[in-house]
Parts: sequence; structure tokens; C-alpha cells
Amino acid sequence: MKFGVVVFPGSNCDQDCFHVVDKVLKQPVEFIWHKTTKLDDYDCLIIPGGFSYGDSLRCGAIARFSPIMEAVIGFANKGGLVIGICNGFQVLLEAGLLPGAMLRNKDLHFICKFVDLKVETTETPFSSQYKKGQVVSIPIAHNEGNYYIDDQGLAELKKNNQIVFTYTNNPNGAVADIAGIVNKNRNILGMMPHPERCSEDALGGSDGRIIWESIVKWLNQKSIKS
Amino acid sequence: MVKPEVYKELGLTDQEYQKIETIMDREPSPTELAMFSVEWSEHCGYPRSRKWLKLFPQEGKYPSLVGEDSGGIIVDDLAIVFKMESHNHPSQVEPKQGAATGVGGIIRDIFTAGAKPIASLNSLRFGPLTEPYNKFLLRGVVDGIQFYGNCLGVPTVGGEIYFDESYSGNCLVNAMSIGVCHKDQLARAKAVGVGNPIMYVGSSTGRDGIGGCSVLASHEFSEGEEKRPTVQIGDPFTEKCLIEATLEMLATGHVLGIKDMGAAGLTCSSAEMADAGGVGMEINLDDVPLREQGMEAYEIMMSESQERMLVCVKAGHEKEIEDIFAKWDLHGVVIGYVTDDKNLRVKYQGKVVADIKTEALAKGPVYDMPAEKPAYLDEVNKLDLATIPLPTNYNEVLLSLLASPSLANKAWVYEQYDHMVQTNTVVLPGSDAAVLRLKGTTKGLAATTDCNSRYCYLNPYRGAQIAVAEAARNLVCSGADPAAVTDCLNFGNPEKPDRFWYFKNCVMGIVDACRELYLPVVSGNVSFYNESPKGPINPTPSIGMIGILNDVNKHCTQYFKDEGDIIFLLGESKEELGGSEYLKVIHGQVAGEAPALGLKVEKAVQKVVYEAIGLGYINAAHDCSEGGLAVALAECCMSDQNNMIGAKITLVPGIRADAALFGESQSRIIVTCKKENLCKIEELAIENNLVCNELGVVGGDNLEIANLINLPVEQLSQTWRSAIKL
Amino acid sequence: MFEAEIKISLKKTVADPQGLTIKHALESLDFKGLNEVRMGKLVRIRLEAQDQAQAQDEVKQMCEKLLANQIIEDFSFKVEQL
Amino acid sequence: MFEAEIKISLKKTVADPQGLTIKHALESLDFKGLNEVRMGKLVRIRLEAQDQAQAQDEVKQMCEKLLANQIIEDFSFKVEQL
Ligand SMILES: Nc1ncnc2c1ncn2[C@@H]1O[C@H](COP(=O)(O)OP(=O)(O)O)[C@@H](O)[C@H]1O
Ligand SMILES: [Mg+2]
Repeated sequence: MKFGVVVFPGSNCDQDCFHVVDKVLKQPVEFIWHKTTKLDDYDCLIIPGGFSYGDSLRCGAIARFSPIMEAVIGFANKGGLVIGICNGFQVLLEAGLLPGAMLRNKDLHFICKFVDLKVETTETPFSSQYKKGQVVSIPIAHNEGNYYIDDQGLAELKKNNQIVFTYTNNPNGAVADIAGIVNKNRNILGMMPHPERCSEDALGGSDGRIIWESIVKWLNQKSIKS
Repeated sequence: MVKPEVYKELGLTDQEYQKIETIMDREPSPTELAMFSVEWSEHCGYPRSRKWLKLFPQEGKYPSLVGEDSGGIIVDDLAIVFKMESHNHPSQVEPKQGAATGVGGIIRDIFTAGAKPIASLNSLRFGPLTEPYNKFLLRGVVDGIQFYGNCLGVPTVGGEIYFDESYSGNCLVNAMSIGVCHKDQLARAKAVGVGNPIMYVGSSTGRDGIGGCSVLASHEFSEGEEKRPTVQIGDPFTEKCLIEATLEMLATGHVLGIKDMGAAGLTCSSAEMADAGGVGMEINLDDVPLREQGMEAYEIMMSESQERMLVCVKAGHEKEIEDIFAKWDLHGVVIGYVTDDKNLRVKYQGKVVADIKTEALAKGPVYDMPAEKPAYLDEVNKLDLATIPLPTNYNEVLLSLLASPSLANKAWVYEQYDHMVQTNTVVLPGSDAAVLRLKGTTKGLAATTDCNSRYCYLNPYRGAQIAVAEAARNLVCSGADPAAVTDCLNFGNPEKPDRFWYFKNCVMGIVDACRELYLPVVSGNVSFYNESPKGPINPTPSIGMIGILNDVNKHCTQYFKDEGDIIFLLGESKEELGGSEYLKVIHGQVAGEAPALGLKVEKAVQKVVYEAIGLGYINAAHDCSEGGLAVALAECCMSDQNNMIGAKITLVPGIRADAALFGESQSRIIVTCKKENLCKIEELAIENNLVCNELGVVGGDNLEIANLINLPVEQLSQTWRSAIKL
Repeated sequence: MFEAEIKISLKKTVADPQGLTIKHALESLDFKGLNEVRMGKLVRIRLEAQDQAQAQDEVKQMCEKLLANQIIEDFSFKVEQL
Repeated sequence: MFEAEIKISLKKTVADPQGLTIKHALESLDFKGLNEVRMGKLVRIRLEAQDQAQAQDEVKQMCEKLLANQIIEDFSFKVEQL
């Protein structure tokens, strides 16, 4: 099992994600520079938070064209696990790997704080170890987390049970309180909250760790099967 | 000879100009004149303050690093580097970019020392929010700090904000940054080794911030050309790349010296690196990456374009360094080399445009400024408590104080800052000090900034001591042992003796307090000329302080935890109302003496609380500061939003009720503990000759104090949390 | 040399929090009769091209590929020869 | 009813790091011959006014008071009757 943390110029949660996989999960992990084009070695890719390319133009819009993204798309199409957190989520949206787009927070401020999330589905490789309907506390830290999707798209998400996390007290104006979604194939998760910031008790909460543990469990089972 | 109008416009006096001619033994070129003017300015050369800054103690509990751009301490194998710097004037003009570039500048000072920036703090002062321009400033400054700091991925973990009329027309924006590295990885700000290349790295150079030198250009600029804004635009994305590239470059081991191009850009960095290394330097401006066409030599030398640094590299490794910067899409070019003649020689378009002894540039004049106590002060210091009526409704007084912007909850501000990135922040904003874990060790780092400038106005010596004492107290309440100090000294025009008297006394206050508490002052910055047409700002010697926790898990927070915990007060409440927020907000007066401070008692309080937290006796600890005991208790009840809880308090008899509730006596800490630990703490207090009074118990939904105050915590919280929302 | 001026605005169906906030701010400054405020982006690009048609074509591609996110944004532009 | 279209851009003498980043991004997408990219803002305001002149006047004031930061930005606008 090997994790890879994608690094774009301007990524700034890359080391935090690396730390969690390495020190908390104790699993193999590597940084992957955005000019890399081969991803055969990895089982799970983490697209971390931050301000890729300074969030110029639109968050994630420029990173989406980094050389690595072709490979990420290929990796995902083959069923590899991809988790995009915050700016990583925005990159996945811009790349079309997940549906929808991000707008600025409704009050136009950057917001950094713990928020409560409801786990809407446990039927994903990322949330299987939660209980459905469980409320967990995970921090957000973003300017553009106001998720937008048109009505038809929203109906699709609902029909396919793609909404993974919703805010119990919507901080940013996101459509249908959406905090995190998966693709139809359920191997790509995008979420605005930062699980890597609450994966250790020392940091005042560890609700985020369950996402990582779900991933590890899923990858272990997959390797047993194959 | 250069016309007096020209050198005066550049800020040089007749004597200074004469001195320059003597040093040069000829008339200086325009570029040389510009270089002298910035190097000898208060901004770079500290001519008016240097004499006093030398008095700061440099020794403390940990080995200290003092002397270059930023200072620090050594803790085991780690170097912890930190510094505070002002960006007041740019922020007053363009708050967002002013604050943003302030954050950028101070963070560059940290990583040019070889340290990875791990946290930022800031200390802000504005005029009252009732004036729209002050609101605009607050909004803009906070926006600038979040814009820059969040993008860099350096958490902004703490700070302070006060509002006072004296800052209308001259806000203060002091930014502090902290970095960490292995002690062997510290970088030096000097050029060494004749023949070694000098490299320019980072962003390109434009005509930013050269407004002050425009007098040199009056004959060249064509009529009607747009006046240049003196505002620099911050580019956090480039700085983020610059951090990564710089740390990568330093890891190669080929870097001999490195310096940020901050104030006075290339002039300051080249002259000071050469001087620090005792060498000369030749640079060729034709090789400097330019962003604009047709730049003059002095413009390139003076430019304050952001996100640039100067590096001295071991000969033969230029290409390696260049490649690292290319990877991050940044410039990395050789623009000169180290020479053996101790001169700074600047060439441009085939001509030598400046040739100056580096020592003359870097070691400017030192002035002994006259100081005189302002005549009005004796009158201001008079306060007869008999003329202050006791309030009729104490509930209302408490609510008014909680709604006073200086005391109100600052979540609107710090929730706009990413304070968790890097996953080290163990105590988030909202307690006495931020606590960070130091990954790879069991240790923790606490940090705070403090200064009550009203006290400094009433009594600069004592006010500055209180700023130091309070910062240390805040660290202790978080479980840390105070370790070292940085400062940012914000004052009015130093050429006016009353302003300088304040400066001098504040410095002496810091000197004496730091000696007594055994704290070194490892870095700092001076900002003079903070005045508006209405007069000077209150003297504001902001203190930034860090402390060390041997076991980061033994940190403490200010919020009351469990129903039934015993609350008591260490230290003594005196009948003092001078300089208090209560006197200002309720009685409309700024008068009296600053609260008394006994450094021996202060030490004892801090010792007892530090030890008791370390022994695990204490559940919550909170320093009593502005607003006094009542406000501090209210904060203990409501500052953990998810777990607000009331308390029932009795007052120690003997002094006026308003002084007991809202007086700002120093050296007091509220603590709570489980019943069974009470006597252990009392024993510690007795051993240290400390007054210790049981106040009451934690519990219920209301804060009840004697029969004077009884309010639902929910209501306190509402009032306190809604006061600052723009 | 050509200069393109590109206007990018949120689709009508997408709420514009920034515009709304600016509207409120203007109202608090006592501007009356405001009906709607919408924020958009303005990109100015100077580029070399063989002729107007080629410049037009390039700019259109830039918009489609990168400058606008067509899920939420519309764009329009004009190109002038300098 | 009138509609104002306001263009706000950074003064020529002010650096535009965002524009530069976008320029690099376009270049890496193989767009050639780019000379300069500058980012600005576009504000569209619908407002009631007695006549064109009054609308013009109001919009100018909005720009000066709130919309543009004249220390670093220039603005221009046009107003149309709807
Ligand atoms: N108020 C002060 N207290 C202590 N040290 C100071 C103070 N002001 C300046 N210094 C020290 O003087 C040196 C030069 O400061 P400064 O000019 O701000 O640095 P830079 O060269 O980066 O602009 C630094 O070591 C700084 O820490
Ligand atoms: Mg500096």
C-alpha cells in the first residue's frame, strides 16, 4: 500500500497530509511533484489543500493543467483512490473529475474553525468506518467553499448517493449544505473540511482520522481480494 | 555640491550631508546619495534609537542568538528564531497591501535565517470604530494579513487589537513571525570569501516604494507622468515558492550568507552583508532582473519590490542554486561577487554609479536625542477616587465593558486567519497564549504579544514593564516557561523631546523588567514618527514573547472546565482604577497612575502557576488584565463556545466594589482546580509569600459575583461576541 | 500586436455573494435605487497574432480552456489591433 | 432603469502578480506570443435614476467612494438606459 501526496506550487497542506499518513497511520507515503506523469506505484493519491498558483483566476483552475493531472485522471479512471481536500477538491472540480464548481463564501470571508459535519453515506472507501448520520467535528479553512451545482446535477448526486458530508450549520452557502462528495464510481472524494487537521488527539479532536482509517481498511481488503 | 533641497528631501541634514562629503572626499553621485539617505535613516540605521537599544539584556534561561536580522534562542538541538516588525505607515495608506507586505517582510526575515516559519502573530492598533475610516483600516488590515499569511501556509496563531483615539490617523500594524530549524542550520546574513558570487533570487525589481527618492528624478521624469504609488503589492504565492526554494537552497550547504531585501532593498542588503562579513562587494545592476523598462541605477538600488533576497554562494555552485530557483519559477542570477577592498561598488551600463566604504554606509551616525517629561503629565496622573461615583448597576457596567471593542471577542478577526495549518496549533486563538507542538520532540512553544499603551501614556517606564510582565504571565497561564522577547517600539517624532522621553522610559522599563524576569531581548524594530495632525500615538512598545513547555501535553487554557471546580485568585487586588478600561468606558476619563507593579510578586505568581500547572493541579488559568477581575471571570465562563459554564463568586472585602470588580491590579491570575488539589496550590502560594484567595466554584448557567453581578453566561457571550463584526 | 479585453461574469442563474455584499455596502453609503450589483472579472491580454481573425480565435480558446469556468461563468470579449 | 458597466484595473505602474501567473499558465497551455496579462474587475450595476446624467454622476461617486481603490486602481465606466 502506498500513498502519494501531490505537490503543486502553492500547496500548503502537503506536509500535514504526509505527516498523518506517515506518523499516524504509519503507512508508506511519498510527495509527488506536479511535473510527474507516472503514478503506477500508488494506491491512494492525496491532493492537498493550499493555494495552488496563488489561487489566481479561480481556485484550482491553473493546477488543473499541471502535467500530473493527466496521470491523475488516468489513475482515477482505473479505480485508484483519490482524495482532494480543500484546494484539492477545487482542483478535482476544475478537472471535471467531480461535478460542480466553487464560489466564494457567502459572507466573503476566509473562515477557519471547527465545524460539525453529518456523515450522509458510509458506502464509500473514505467513510466506511463512520456511522451513517454520525455528526463529526472537522475544521474548515477556506475562502471559496461555497459549492455550486445546478438542480439537475444535485438530483443526480442525491440519486446516486454521492453526497458524503453535509454541514449541520452551513458556514459558506454551499448548495444543499454540501461539504464533500464522491464521483459515481465512488473512488474520488472531494471535501472542503481538513481531516488531516484533526487526526490526532493532541490537536483537540481526532474525528478526521476515521477517513484515513477507512481508506487503509479498504486498500487492505482490496489487496487481499486481488 | 548637491543642492540642499535635494538632500533634505531625502531626509538628510546639513551635517549629515557634510559628513558624507567628508567620507567620500568628493561630491556623492545621485545613487550614492540615495544609498546614504536610506542607510542612515531611522528605518535602517537606527541613528536616534541605537544608543538605547544596546541596553537590552541578551541573556536568559536559554542560550540566545542576537545580532542579525532576527534573533532567537536555542532549545536542545533546535533554534527558535523570531522577530516583530512594524508596517504602520504603509497600512495607513493602503491597509490590505500594507499589512500583507508587512507579514511578507517579517516572514522573509525568519526563513532567511534558515528557519522554517511555523507561526505568525500580530499586534494592531486603530482609532475608534465609530469612524468609518478606522473600520476601513481594520477590515483592510485583517484582509491583508489573511490574504498573505493564509496563502503561505504559516498559521496566524495570535495577536492583539486595541482601539484608542490616539491611533486615528496613524494605525499600528506590527507583525511577528516565529521559525524553527536545527541549530546547525542557521544561516548568516553576511558575505564572505573574496571571489564568491553574490546572487539575486526571487521576484523581479520594479519601481516599487521609491517614492521618497523621487526628488532625484525631478529633472528626468517627463511632465505629467503619473505619480507613482508608494504602495507595494504583496505576492504571497511567489513568497511561498521563495520559502520552499530558499530552504531547499540552504539544505545544499553551499550558501555562505543570505539577506532579505526589505527596507531599502538592494542597498541595505548588499551594504549590510558586506559589512557584516568585513569584505567588499561589486554588483552589476545590468544583471538584476527588472520588471520595468528604463530604470535608473538609484531606482534599482532603492526599489522595495517584494519577495527578493540576496545570497552569497560558494564559488562553483551557482548553477545548482539557479536550478533550484528555476524549478520554482523564480529568478536566481549572479549579480556580483565578493571583493577584498571593503567597498560597495555598483556598476550600471558600463559605468561605476556608486563606490562607498561599506562601513560608512552600514554604521551610520548615532544621535543622543534630548528628552523631556511632558508638562501635562503631572496633571493627568492626578486622580481622586472620591470624585468617581460608584456605579448603580454593575451588570450594565460589565456588559458595557464586554462590548468595548478593545475587550470584545476577536473571533471575527482570527477566524479569518488560518491558525491550524501545519497541524501544530495545540491551543487555538481565544486563550491567553497560543501553544504549538514542536514536531519531533515532546516540547511545546507558546507565544503572545502584549502592550497596554494607555499605561505607557500615563507612565512609560511602568507601562513597558507591565507589557513585559503581562506577556510572561500569559505564557505562564498556558503552561509555558517564558523564554525570550522581541519588541516593536512604536512612538511619535523622536526629534520632539517629550516623545523621546516616552521612548527612553519605555526602553528602560523593558530593560529592567527583562532583567528581573531573566529574559533576553533577541530582536526587535523601531517605528518613529507615528503622529497625526492631532498629535502622537500613545507610546506603544509592543512586546512579543515566546515560552517553552517541556511537555506540550501539559498546556493549560483559560476556560472553566468542570462543574464544581474551585476558583481562586493568586495575587492581590488593590484599590486602583488609574488607566483602566472601566474609567475610560464608564467615566470617560483617561487619568491616574498606571497600576502598580512589583516584579518580585510578579515572579512569585508566575512561579506558582507554572509549577502548579506542571504538577497537574490546575484545570484553568487566566490572567486578569483589561476590565479587571469581573471581565476575566466572564471570559473564563464563555470563551469555550462549545462548553460555556457559569460560576458563583464571592469578593474579598476591603476595597471599593468597582475597584474590586474592574480595577486592573497587576500580577493576578485566576485559577481553578479540583477540590482535592486546593490545599496543594495554597501550600505553593504560602511558600512563595503569595496572596491566595478562594473566590468560588464553577457551575450553573450564570455568572454571579457577590450580590453585585448576576447574568446568564449566554447573555455575556452574546454581548461579547457581537461587538466586533464588520 | 492585439489587445483583447475579456469580460467574465457569473451566469445569471448563479447567486453572486460578492455582488450582493457590494450592493449592501453601497446602500449603507446612502446610494439609492440600486437594483442589482454583479461582480465579474476583466482580463486584458496583449498578444501577437498574424491577423485579427487569428487573435480572435486564440482568445476564444483561452477563455474556453482556462479563463472561464463554463459551469458557472459566461464570457465575452473583443479584440483590437494596437 | 440604467445599467452601468464599470471596469476597474490596477494602475499601470502597479505590479500584477495574478496576471503574471495567468500568463505563465496560458503559456504552458501552448498559447504563443503573449505579451502581457492584467487582471481587473468588472462590476455591473442596475439602478434607477432620473436621467442619464444623474446615473452617470451616481456611478462615478460609487467608484470613487467604494468600488475602486484609487491608490492602486483606475476605473472607467459607461452607463446605458435600459
Ligand atoms: N527595538 C529593538 N529591540 C531589539 N533589537 C532591535 C530593535 N530594533 C532593532 N533591533 C535589531 O536591530 C537589527 C536590525 O533591525 P532591522 O533594521 O529591523 O532589520 P533589517 O535589517 O532586517 O531591516 C536586528 O537585529 C533587530 O533585531
Ligand atoms: Mg527586516
